[in-house]
Amino acid sequence: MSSYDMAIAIGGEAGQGIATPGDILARLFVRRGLYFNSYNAFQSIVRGGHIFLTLRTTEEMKYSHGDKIDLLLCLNQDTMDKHLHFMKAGSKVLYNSDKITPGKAADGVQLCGLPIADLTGNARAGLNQNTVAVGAILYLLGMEFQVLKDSLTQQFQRKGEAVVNENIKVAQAGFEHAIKQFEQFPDEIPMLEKPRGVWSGNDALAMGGAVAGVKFYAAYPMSPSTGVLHWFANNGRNIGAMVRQIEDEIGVANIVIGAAHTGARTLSATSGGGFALMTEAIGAASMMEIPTVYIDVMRAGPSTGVPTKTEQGDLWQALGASQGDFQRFIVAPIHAQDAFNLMPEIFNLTDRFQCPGIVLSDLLISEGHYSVDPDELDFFPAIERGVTITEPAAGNTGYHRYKFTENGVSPRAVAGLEGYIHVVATDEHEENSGLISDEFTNPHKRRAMVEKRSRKFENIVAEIAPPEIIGPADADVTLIGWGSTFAAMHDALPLLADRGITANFLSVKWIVPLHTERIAEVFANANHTIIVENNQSGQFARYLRGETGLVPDGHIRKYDGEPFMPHHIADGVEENLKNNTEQFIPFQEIVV
Amino acid sequence: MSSYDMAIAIGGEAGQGIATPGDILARLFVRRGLYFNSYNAFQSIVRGGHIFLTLRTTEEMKYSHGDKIDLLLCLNQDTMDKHLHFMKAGSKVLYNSDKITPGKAADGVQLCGLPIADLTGNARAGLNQNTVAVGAILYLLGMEFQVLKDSLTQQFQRKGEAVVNENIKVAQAGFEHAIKQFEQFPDEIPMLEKPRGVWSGNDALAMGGAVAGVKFYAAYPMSPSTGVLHWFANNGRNIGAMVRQIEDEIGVANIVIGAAHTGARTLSATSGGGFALMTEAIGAASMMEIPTVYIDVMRAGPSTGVPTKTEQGDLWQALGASQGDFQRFIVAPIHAQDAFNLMPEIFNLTDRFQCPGIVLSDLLISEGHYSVDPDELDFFPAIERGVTITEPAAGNTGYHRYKFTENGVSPRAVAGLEGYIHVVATDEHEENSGLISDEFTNPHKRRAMVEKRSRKFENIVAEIAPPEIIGPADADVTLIGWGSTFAAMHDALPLLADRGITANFLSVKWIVPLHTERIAEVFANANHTIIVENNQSGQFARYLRGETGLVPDGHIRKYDGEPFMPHHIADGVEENLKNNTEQFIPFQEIVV
Amino acid sequence: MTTTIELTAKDFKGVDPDWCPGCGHFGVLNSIQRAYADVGLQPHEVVTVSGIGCSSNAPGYINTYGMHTLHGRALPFATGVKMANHELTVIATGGDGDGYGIGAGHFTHAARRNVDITYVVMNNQIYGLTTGQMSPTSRPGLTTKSTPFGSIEYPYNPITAAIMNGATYVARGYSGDIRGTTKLIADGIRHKGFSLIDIHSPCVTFNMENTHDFFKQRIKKLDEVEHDASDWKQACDYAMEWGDTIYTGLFFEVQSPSLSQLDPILKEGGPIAKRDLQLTPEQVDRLKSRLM
Amino acid sequence: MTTTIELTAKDFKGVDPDWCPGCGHFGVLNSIQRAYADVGLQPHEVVTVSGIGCSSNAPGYINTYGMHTLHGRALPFATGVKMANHELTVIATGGDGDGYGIGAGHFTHAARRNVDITYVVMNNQIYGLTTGQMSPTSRPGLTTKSTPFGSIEYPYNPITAAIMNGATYVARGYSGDIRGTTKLIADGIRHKGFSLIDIHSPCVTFNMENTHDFFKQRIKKLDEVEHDASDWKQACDYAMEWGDTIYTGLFFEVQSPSLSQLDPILKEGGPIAKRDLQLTPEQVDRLKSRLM
Ligand SMILES: Cc1ncc(C[n+]2csc(CCOP(=O)(O)OP(=O)(O)O)c2C)c(N)n1
Ligand SMILES: Cc1ncc(C[n+]2csc(CCOP(=O)(O)OP(=O)(O)O)c2C)c(N)n1
Ligand code: SF4
Ligand code: SF4
Ligand SMILES: [Mg+2]
Ligand SMILES: [Mg+2]
Repeated sequence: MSSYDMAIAIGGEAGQGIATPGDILARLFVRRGLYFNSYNAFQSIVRGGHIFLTLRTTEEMKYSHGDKIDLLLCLNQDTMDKHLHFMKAGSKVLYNSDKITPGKAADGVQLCGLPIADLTGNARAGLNQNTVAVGAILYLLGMEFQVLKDSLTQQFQRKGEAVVNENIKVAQAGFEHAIKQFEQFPDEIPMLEKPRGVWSGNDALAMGGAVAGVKFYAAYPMSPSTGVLHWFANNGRNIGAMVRQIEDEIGVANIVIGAAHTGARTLSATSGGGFALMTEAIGAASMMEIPTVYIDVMRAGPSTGVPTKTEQGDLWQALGASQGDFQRFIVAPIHAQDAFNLMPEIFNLTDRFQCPGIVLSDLLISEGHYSVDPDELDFFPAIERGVTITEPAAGNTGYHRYKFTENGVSPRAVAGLEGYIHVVATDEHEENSGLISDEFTNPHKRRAMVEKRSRKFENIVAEIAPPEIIGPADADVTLIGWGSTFAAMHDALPLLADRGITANFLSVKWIVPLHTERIAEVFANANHTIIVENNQSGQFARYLRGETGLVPDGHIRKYDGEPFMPHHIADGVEENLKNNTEQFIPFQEIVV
Repeated sequence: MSSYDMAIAIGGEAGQGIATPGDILARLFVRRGLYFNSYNAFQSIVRGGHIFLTLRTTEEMKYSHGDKIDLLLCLNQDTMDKHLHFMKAGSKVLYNSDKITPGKAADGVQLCGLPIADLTGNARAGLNQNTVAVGAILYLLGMEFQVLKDSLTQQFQRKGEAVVNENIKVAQAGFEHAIKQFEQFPDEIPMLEKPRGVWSGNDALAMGGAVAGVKFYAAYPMSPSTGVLHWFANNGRNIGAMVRQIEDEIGVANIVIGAAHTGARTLSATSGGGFALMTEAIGAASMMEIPTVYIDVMRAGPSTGVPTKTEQGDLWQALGASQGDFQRFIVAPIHAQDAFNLMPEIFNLTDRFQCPGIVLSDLLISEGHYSVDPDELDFFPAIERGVTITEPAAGNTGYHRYKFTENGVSPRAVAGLEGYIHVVATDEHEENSGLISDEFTNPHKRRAMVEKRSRKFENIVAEIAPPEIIGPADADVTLIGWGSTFAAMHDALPLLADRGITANFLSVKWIVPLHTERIAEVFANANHTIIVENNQSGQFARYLRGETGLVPDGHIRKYDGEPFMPHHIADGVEENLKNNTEQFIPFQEIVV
Repeated sequence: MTTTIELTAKDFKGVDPDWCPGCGHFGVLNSIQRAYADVGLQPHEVVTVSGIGCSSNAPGYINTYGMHTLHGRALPFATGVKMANHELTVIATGGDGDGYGIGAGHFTHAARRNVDITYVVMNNQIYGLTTGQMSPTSRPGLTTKSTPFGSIEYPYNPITAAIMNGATYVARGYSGDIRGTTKLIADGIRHKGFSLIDIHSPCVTFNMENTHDFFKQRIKKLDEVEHDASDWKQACDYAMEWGDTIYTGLFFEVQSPSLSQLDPILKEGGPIAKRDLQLTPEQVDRLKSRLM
Repeated sequence: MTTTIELTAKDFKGVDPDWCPGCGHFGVLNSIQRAYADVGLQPHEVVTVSGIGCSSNAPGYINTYGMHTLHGRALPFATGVKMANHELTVIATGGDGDGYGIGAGHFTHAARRNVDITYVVMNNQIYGLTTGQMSPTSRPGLTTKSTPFGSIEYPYNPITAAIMNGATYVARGYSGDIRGTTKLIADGIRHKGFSLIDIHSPCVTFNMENTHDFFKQRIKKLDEVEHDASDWKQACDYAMEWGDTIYTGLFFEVQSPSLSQLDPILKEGGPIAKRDLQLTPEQVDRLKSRLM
């Protein structure tokens, strides 16, 4: 039958320590070599509120947190009340039976009450309920207790033996209670050969930057991008990189250009509001022809919006960042590992074509956690710096920073080298950096310099790989998305197949340059096209039409702050094929 | 024959007092009731450099500075050397023959040397050469000396009788020298009944704001928008408006929202770089649903670019201003009087639909000077504030700021009223302003609030007049432009007619909302379509295609910092019709 | 129209805060509400303006007009409100990151212009809402998520900076001292001109150094020492002390005309916001004559 | 590789300035070039960074590496250069609008962090390049294009602000005094840490009050009075004086570690900018092990 696929949800409030059981379970899964991903639904509040963490572990690679919950752990009454209705036959619900009253469950749902006080001898019951529950879950999943014991030992060893023992004791109580009272899941949890690790999308972005050679990271904290700052703060010393928290995003956006001008590879990350403040600098980097990379981890907007919720709402902001026409790359990674891979690629491109790069991640990718096999990662990617000059020269080299060349790329000397003294300027300039805006504004020189810069991007699309269609050829439906919707589209294919609809999909990651020919080809070969995106106005659909004239047969959009679940897409496809609706907005069933 | 059309160019360097003869001539023309416009080509430097001021006066309304120069006044050798080649048969060139050596002129060009030292008795010859020249020009144009006498008296009366007399004396010397030595232009300069006034595009924007009720103007200086600040600084006291220069554009963009929240109509203006810094606030205004208007006077970019040169390069910046999907108007006035008219219109719209408005002017419109008939201006336009509440109410009104309504517009109470206490928030919120981002992030409430706001713009296109096509129906060619290209397109029609090509044109001013149906109709009825715009990447063409799928048969673009002259467009049309080129970039003949 | 009943702090309560239990900001909120009552304000006459941060959530928790705006921008928004309707009482609330980090430029210039705003900063020496990074007031060595090995930056002193920037009322409070803080805020509201009340308001979740205990052990009131609040040098001396003793109280006060008192446009005609939008025929005639 | 010949100011000349004849900035430019020579710098070892403004055009006029960046952002750019390659000498140049107006936040924080940059501000108390509007240092009453009836704002005092923000070398010059200004700049370059040299540099076109004559009549050197540059109070007293006497010279200097001295990442491995981009196998192993 189908391969192993288990989703566990943990609900409670901020401060109830949801992360710990989540982390323990994640580690247990990936050590078995299983795939893993998690999505955390939470609020912009430090304590209280409602948190709902979904952990999914699978035998085959899955990218989304899926459509079902097999096991729900309720850390408070609220979780029980809000989510019990979502549980289907064959699923199980764990809860502290001392404090939480179960509601009416659907047929076939096993309600697993844990008498925490009894099981723990009342010792700090509140804090320990999570550990008891993890013990019980372990049994339900069919794992041996030993692995949990090891894991708890590792987790708590810093706090001393007493704490370790205490935790093992209560976990064991949970495990044994489960043996006695609950039924295991029928599917055996696989044990694969090779263990995996865990990272978040922000870790992937940061580590991708690190292997690309980032030696200067600057940021101002902003959710959901702050994980990148934290990664660099923790790992900067290991990789020999400077990490600076700056007074605001304007400072950040400009300091990375200054640092890059000396030859360092530099990076920063922010979210939409901070990115808005950075735009002026992005235009400046392009005009001065200094490469650096800006990450915008999108969250639900507009304005402050919903800081802890996801959206793909900043595409047009990235396209419209700063005044005038200028060169910059824009890429939207489609999942965490893709984010890691794209970082060296965009750094090489920005170095070779001497302009800034923008990476559009989103909360879904960045704050999600995923299994990862380090052996699949290239930690020593090729470093291509194009015509960057980093060695001094003796005497007068007659160097002109903005020399006219056939492909528009002028050799770039970094600051501080003997023999290459020059000025970089945000005013329009001549080959020798003389200002065209001053004294004599020569329209012919101005035009020539605009054209020099624009030549850099004339054949730029050849520099990137075209997007690949995934799924069967000649499908009933072709889905087109960009960035993070990859996950839900990928996982929707089998659902659609179950419903008798063959589907394939295209996930576009490079926004600029856009592989218009490949996309047009895909449209031409498709029987029915639907654009899927996580925003209200169809930002990608409008951009794509502007660049290609292509209009899909339907749209599936979501803008309630939550990401797509695969069945949202399957439902939308069905509705659209039935011609019920040109634009489908799925209903979000899980409300936190 | 054709009606009166005279173009005078004055060239020299900054600090040589080019403005004064320009102003005197402008006043003389408009007092005769003639139409007038001027374009000043200059550099980002306070003294020195090269300035080239073109003044055009016509009997029929013309919008551009035209294609020819009838009279060239050279204030230095540089002007002579650079521009003599541009002069055609029948034209005249004036210069100080003591200092300037004329070059080789084309046949039929009259070289009119002024022996300034002789004529002025050497008295402060340098300073007076301009006045001598104006005297001579007066004769050449066929005007009586008396009008110049009056004008000089008015101009210099603050400086005392001696200065007045001195100026009159040297002007008269110039006039009389011309009588003796030079030939008058054959066309008689008309004298119409009703005198006109003069304003700049920035004056028009500012005055449009003033009649719309702007009582709070804030800005940070930035060329070419600073004229709006200067207008308000000079006129604020008259109209009872506060004017504040703020520490930066971020402060400006936010202070106007704060002031608007009390019920005032508020305005600010900047250029591209400053606008980049304002974008975060624009998203905030839309989220809080507070109306205010931001003017971006575009200049040649990217980045600092060419501060004294024109371009239509910020369209995508305006479209992409700030993160997320939100409501805002974007309008690009097509000429100065249009700018004046649009200000009350956009203020009414932003009040009625409770969101910010963006006005995209450019250096060409804003810094150009134009004749104006005050009687054609509506100084008492209708003020429509929609459901703005400005009167207090007793007791508990149960007021909710973001109440769900059918059209998405919720009654807006301004701050300080009894009975309507509420919070405005940039976080996503409920009807009662409670934060959806906090404590409970309810996706259904979030979605409902996004949809409430978006409903405001569902039928918004009905609120604006569709763009009108100008010129003969069923023309060979239909030009499509936006904003300031109106002038050159308008004035290119007769040139094209002379070349045997019938043309009409559509100038789009409303960018958001865009009148897609009308534009599609125009394309459908056109024999051949060409989009004309003053930027490199075809910002409007790309946007239009995205919104409508429409692709023109050709493009005419210019991005050398100088505006289109009508013949640039005529040439482009010809080339395009001959199928020589899909995209035509005119050569800029006048180089300053 | 305006009914003037004596109000109490309760009348200024908005929705319940969702701060962490024990957060210092509760005390500040309480003090603000009391100060409003003590000064005798009516809720609709007050606009409470904030940026973004835990501290900046305050406007929602207060029953006055509120603007919950952008991170770092409370002062420009507040200045706009005040200038357009100078009859309103305008309070800006925020955090140390909001006000002294990203907002440092606005803080400098609002103080310099002596805008009549009362600025209440809940200084917890950390970025709370973003879950604990270094702030401009973090002390050297503080370990935070962005400085896991300890901060290496010299901290910003808001008191001395405010004095030098031109603020005309400069005080420091401690959120645990509600009575003292209430008085400082109330006097700040009464003061004409820019007043800063910087309040040490511990973040119990992310700043493990500058805790309630830390301050309780160190706080000393300026009332208890001899201090002349018109003497900026003495004020700076006391403000710079950061060891066993940390002073709270009014450091500096001076009277000089505020921006709304200085701008001639406000001398007559009432608040900008209430003026007729349509120009008068006389105004239009003057505009027209300038064109000709 | 590096050839060390004694250079003179001439060796630091770039293209000719296009400032108005008589502009104060000529004197400052001259002083900067002399200071570079006096300190014994080689052109390629120096990066001169500016924002936008008449004053900010300086990098083009100087024969060193130059960055002519964005209005108000000279200090973030300069900080980036310095941090990424701390072997370079980094000078930021700019105007009063650039540095104290739009740039006030960066100025505050660069000073606080004691970044080893020499910041030369050509203070003409006006916005020159935009043809004459009020600046943060404009004195009350100054008529400008944006204040045709006279400014009503209190001016910013960069000297006292810099001292309070944490700058460790704070001086004022007058552009007419090239010898004095050269020394102040040269000493500022030699100083380790953030140094401000605020230089009164008259705009002869738009500021008709603060002219060369104005300063010539009033300038008095701190050398001529008894002043202890380690005494911030005295420094502030002298800096606040603005009447018949205006002081120039070194107001304040103190030694404390600069940001590049404090950041452990620079303790070994040389400048960030020169490090290998590719990680070492050991570094990668540590990263990998963190994943597992
Ligand atoms: C432009 C922008 N940058 C960053 C953020 C993220 N952000 C929200 S609150 C905050 C800091 C809050 O610190 P503080 O002002 O000290 O308030 P506290 O939470 O400590 O009370 C930051 C950086 C944002 N909302 N907007
Ligand atoms: C973001 C931005 N805002 C405004 C401007 C316009 N601008 C250019 S220079 C300048 C002021 C220059 O004044 P200052 O820094 O004092 O230098 P000065 O010209 O007086 O030497 C301004 C406002 C700009 N270039 N960028
Ligand atoms: S995180 Fe800190 S500042 Fe924020 S509410 Fe909790 S204790 Fe208060
Ligand atoms: S405008 Fe003023 S600051 Fe600018 S160059 Fe001229 S004199 Fe100097
Ligand atoms: Mg804080
Ligand atoms: Mg200046």
